[in-house]
Amino acid sequence: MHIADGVLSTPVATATSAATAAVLVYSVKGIKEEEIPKTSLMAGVFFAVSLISIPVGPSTIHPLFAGLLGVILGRRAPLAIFVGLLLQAVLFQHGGLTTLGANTLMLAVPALLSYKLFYGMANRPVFLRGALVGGLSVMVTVVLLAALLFLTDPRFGEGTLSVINILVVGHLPLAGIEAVVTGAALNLIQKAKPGMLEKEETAAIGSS
Amino acid sequence: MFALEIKNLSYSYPDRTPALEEINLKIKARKKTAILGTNGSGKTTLIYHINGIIPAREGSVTVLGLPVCKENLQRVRRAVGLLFDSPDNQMFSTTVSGDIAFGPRNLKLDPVIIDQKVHEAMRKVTIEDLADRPPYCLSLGQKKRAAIAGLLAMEPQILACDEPFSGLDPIVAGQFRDILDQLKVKGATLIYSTHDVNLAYAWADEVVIMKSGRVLAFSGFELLRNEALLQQASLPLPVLAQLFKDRAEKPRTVAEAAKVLDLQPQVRQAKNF
Amino acid sequence: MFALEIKNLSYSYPDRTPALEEINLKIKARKKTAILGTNGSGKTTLIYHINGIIPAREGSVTVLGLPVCKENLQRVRRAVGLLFDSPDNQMFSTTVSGDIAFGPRNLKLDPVIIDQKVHEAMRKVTIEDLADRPPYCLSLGQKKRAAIAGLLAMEPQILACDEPFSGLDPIVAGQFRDILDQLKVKGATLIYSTHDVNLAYAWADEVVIMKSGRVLAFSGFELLRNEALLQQASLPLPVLAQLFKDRAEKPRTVAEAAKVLDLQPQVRQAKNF
Amino acid sequence: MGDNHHTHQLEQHSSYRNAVQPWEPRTKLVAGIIFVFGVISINDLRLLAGALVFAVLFALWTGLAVGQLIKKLLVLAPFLALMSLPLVFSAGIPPAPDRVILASLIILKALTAMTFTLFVFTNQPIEEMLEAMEHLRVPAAITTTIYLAYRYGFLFIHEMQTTVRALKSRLFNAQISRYSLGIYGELSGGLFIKSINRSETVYRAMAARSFQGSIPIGAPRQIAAADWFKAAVPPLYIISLIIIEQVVL
Ligand SMILES: Nc1ncnc2c1ncn2[C@@H]1O[C@H](COP(=O)(O)OP(=O)(O)OP(=O)(O)O)[C@@H](O)[C@H]1O
Ligand SMILES: Nc1ncnc2c1ncn2[C@@H]1O[C@H](COP(=O)(O)OP(=O)(O)OP(=O)(O)O)[C@@H](O)[C@H]1O
Ligand SMILES: [Mg+2]
Ligand SMILES: [Mg+2]
Repeated sequence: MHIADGVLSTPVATATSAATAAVLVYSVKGIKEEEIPKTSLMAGVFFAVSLISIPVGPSTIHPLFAGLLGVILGRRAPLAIFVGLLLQAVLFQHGGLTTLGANTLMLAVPALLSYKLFYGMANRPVFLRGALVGGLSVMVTVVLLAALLFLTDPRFGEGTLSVINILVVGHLPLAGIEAVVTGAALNLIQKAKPGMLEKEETAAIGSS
Repeated sequence: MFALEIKNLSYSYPDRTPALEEINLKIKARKKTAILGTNGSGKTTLIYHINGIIPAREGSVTVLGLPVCKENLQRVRRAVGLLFDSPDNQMFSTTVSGDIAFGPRNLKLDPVIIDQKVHEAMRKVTIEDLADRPPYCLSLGQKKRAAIAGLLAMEPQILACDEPFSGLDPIVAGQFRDILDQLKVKGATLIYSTHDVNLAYAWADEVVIMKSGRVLAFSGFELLRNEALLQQASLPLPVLAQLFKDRAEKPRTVAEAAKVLDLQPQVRQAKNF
Repeated sequence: MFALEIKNLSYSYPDRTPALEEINLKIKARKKTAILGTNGSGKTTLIYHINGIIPAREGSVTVLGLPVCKENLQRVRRAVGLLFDSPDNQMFSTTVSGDIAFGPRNLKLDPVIIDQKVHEAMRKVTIEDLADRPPYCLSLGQKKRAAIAGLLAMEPQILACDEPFSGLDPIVAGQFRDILDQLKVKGATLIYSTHDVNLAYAWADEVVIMKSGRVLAFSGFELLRNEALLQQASLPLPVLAQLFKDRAEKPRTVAEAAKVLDLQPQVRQAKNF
Repeated sequence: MGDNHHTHQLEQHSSYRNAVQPWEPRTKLVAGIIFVFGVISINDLRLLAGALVFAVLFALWTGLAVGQLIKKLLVLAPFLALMSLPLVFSAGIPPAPDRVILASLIILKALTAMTFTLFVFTNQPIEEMLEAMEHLRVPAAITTTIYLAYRYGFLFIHEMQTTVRALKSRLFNAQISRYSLGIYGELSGGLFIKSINRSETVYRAMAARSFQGSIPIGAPRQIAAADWFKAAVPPLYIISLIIIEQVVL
C-alpha cells in the first residue's frame, strides 16, 4: 500500500522527503560496483511484484517484501526500495512523487530493522527468522503509515471505520502472508543460492 | 485418420506482428512431420497453437477430432506434449526431478508410478546424475535433455517439438531420435520444427514448408528435392538431394549414399545425416 | 603469436560442480578454432573465462599477452567479443537497436558513429526491419541474429562464440560464416563451440576436443579423422571423414566430395557441409 | 513482415516528438517536481480545480489521448476510495462538511499531481530521464540502479509470463487446493531463483560488452531560451495560485 500524492500535508511530505534523502545518502555511501546488480535486481523484483494485487475492501494491497529486501540487501535496501517505488510511481501510477519520501521511509525502516534482527539470532532456523522479520516488517510499516496519516490530519483516525483502522485491519492478513512467504523464500535461497545470504554477512562485517 | 487439422488459421501477436496467415494443414497420425522455414516464418507460433498455448482466434485447430477450445483444453493438452525451443522457458521447479514430475503430478497419477515414470524418463536421456540439481545450474544441452525428459514422462500421444535437437550433442540427439522412433511404432505422432534440411530429408515422413507465416507446400519428404520450391522458401537443398539430383538412386541417409557409391560398406551407426 | 593462452585452468561452480580441470591451451591468432565436446563437457565455462566473465581462480588466462585479471578487464573485454549460447541471456534493452548500441555506447564512441555501426551490423544479419521491436518479442532465430549484430557492432579482435549457428536458418548461418571469414581475413581470431562435427571438419583450422572438463586433444582439423579419439569423447566421426576413411582423397566439404566422386560438377553454394 | 507495425510505431513516435521532444529533460523534470509539490500545498478547492485543468491541458499537449489519461487515472480510484470514503462516513451520517472538503481536497490533489507526473514521464524514454538525473548530479549509483531495476523488472514480468505458459502446457489448473498451494509456493520460489539467475546472466552479458557499472550518458543538451520559458510556466502558475490562496483569500 503506497500513499498517493495529495494525502499527506506539505510539512509531512517535505519532512519525510528530507529524511529519505538522508537515508539514501547512508544507503549509497561506499557502495561498490559489484553490489549494484544485486541491489538493482531486488529493486526490479520489488517493482514488478507490485503488479500482483490482493483485493481488500475497496482497495488492494500487494506484497511489500520489506523484510526480504532488508535481509538480502542490508544497508543497500533503502536504495532498492526507493528505486522500486520511483519506477512504480512513474510507470504504474502506484504512489506519487511528493509521497516517494514517505513511502520509502515506511519500508526502509522495517527493512533495516529486519537485517539487524535476522542476523542478530543467527542460530535459529532460517524459516523462523524469515517469518518473524516478514511479519514484523508489515506491522512496522502499518504503524508508520498510521502515524504519518495521523500527523497529517487527526480525522484519519476518528471513528471505528476510520482510514487508519481499516488500513491496520486490512494489513493483518498481509502480515501473515508475508511471514510465510519471506520465511519460505529465505529458506529456499539458503538452499539454492547460499552465497546470497552469506555474502551479505561478510559484507556487513566489512562495512561495520 | 488425422492427428491434427488446421483450418484457415491466422494469428497476429498482441503488438500486431502478423505471424500466421491462412494456414490449412492436415497432419497424419503415426507419422513424423517436419516443419521447415526461415527464422520468423511462424514455426513456433504454429506449434503453440497445437495445444492451445495460443488459442486460435481466427480459424480452427482440431486435435484427434477435438476442437481446441476452452472446454477441451485439458484433454487436448493431455494428448499433446510440447517441447519449447529454449529449455529455459520450459522449466520452473527447483530440481530437475521435481520439474519432470510436474506433468505426471497434474495428471493425478499415483506417486509410485510418477516416481517410476520420472526415473524412466531421466534414464532415457541419461541425466540420472542431474536429478537433484536445480535446472538453471545446468549446461544448455543438459537443460534441453531435462526438458525432453519432462515431455517423455507425460507420455503424450502427439509430440509437438520445437527444434528438438538443437543444443544436443550428436550422440544424444541420435538416441533421442531412436526414442521417438520407438514411440512412433507404439502409435505416437511426431511434429517437429527444424532448420536442418538434411535431417528432415532423412528423418521425416512429411514436410511442411513455411514462409512469412504461410504454408508454401505440404507433402511427403520428396518435396525437399524440389529446388525451385526451396529457393522460394530461402532454404537450401539437402546435401544428398543435391548430390544425387541427376542420378536414379535417391539415397536419403549417408549410410544409404555410401552403399550406393560403394564407398565404405561398413558405415556403422551413421548418427549424422 | 597466440591470441589466447590458458595455463592450468580449473574451475568449479559455486555449488561445487566441477566444470574445468587443468586446461592448457594456446590458441593461434587469425585462426578459426572449434571447441567440440558432449553436453556438459565444459565448453561454455571455458568460453566464459576468455573475457573474464568468470574470473580464473586456479590457473591463468592470457589474452593477446594481457593476463585476464581485474586491472585488465576493460581492455580484455574490448578485445574479446562474446556470443552467448542463449540469445535470451544476452539481450536486455527495450529495443533491438538499443541493445545493439549498448556495447558501442560503453566504448564511449561518438553517437553518429554508433548509429552507423548499429545499422551496419543490422544490415549484415538482415534484421533492419526489427530495429524498433523489443527483443523478447522475436522468434528464437531473430533473437540470435540480433545478438550477433550486438557482437559485430563492437568489432572485437577475438570473437568467442558459444554455439553461434544454432537456431539460425541455414542460409543466414552461411551468411554469418561468410562474415566471420571476412573478419578473419582482416585479422580477427575466431573461437567457437559447436555440436556439429561436420561443420568443424569443414570450417575450422584447429579443433579442441573436450570431455568432462578436460581437453582430450588439441590440434589441426585432421584430428577429426581420429576415430578412437572421437569415440573416447563420445562424438561421432564427421560424415566425410567416415566416407573417405579408406581413400586417399580427403575432401572436407560436400562440394569437394562431389568433385572427387564426380557426382555433380556444378554443386553451387553448398551452404550445408 | 512486421513492416506495417514498424511504420505504425515510427509514425506514433514522430507525432510525440513534434509536440514535446523540444523540451529539454532536465528543466522539465525540475519544473515537474516543483509543480507537484506546489499542488499539494494548496488547500482551496477552486484553486485546485484550476491546477487540475492546467495539468490536463499539459498532459493532452504531450500527445496523451483523453481515453489513455482517464485509464491511467482510474488506477488511483480504489486507493482514493479507501482514503476518502471512511474519512467522509466514519464520523456518522450525514457526513460533516469539513470531512467532505478534506476528502475532496485529497482527490483533487491526487488527480492533479498524477496527471502532471504523467505529462513529465510519458513518451519519454527512461534513458532520457536518467540522463537528466545524472546531469542534475544525482549519484551514478542511483541512476544505474534505476536503469538496471527497470530492465530486471521487465525481465521478471516476462519470466512470469513464460512460466505461466510452461505451466499450462503441462496441464496445470489454477485452482485453490492443497496441492496447488504447494505448487504455488514452489513456483514462486523457483521463479525467484530463476530470475536471480537470469539477471546474473544478463549482467554477465552486459559486462561482456564493456559495461563498467554505470550507464553511458551523453553530454547534456543545451538548455535553450524556449526551455527556460517552458520550465518557468508551471512553477510560476502554481506559485501564483499559492500566493492567491495566502494573500487574496
Ligand atoms: N550455473 C551453473 N551452476 C552450476 N553448475 C553449472 C552451471 N553451469 C554449468 N554447470 C555445470 O558445469 C559443467 C560444464 O557445463 P558447460 O555449460 O560448460 O558445458 P557445455 O560443454 O557448454 O555443454 P553444452 O553442450 O550442453 O552447452 C556441467 O556439468 C554443468 O552441469
Ligand atoms: N512474443 C512475440 N510478440 C510479438 N511478435 C512475435 C512474438 N514471437 C514471435 N513473434 C513474431 O512472429 C513471427 C513468427 O515467429 P515464430 O517464433 O513463430 O518464428 P519461427 O518460425 O519459430 O522462427 P525461428 O526459426 O527463428 O524460431 C516473427 O515475425 C516474430 O518476430
Ligand atoms: Mg521458433
Ligand atoms: Mg554450452
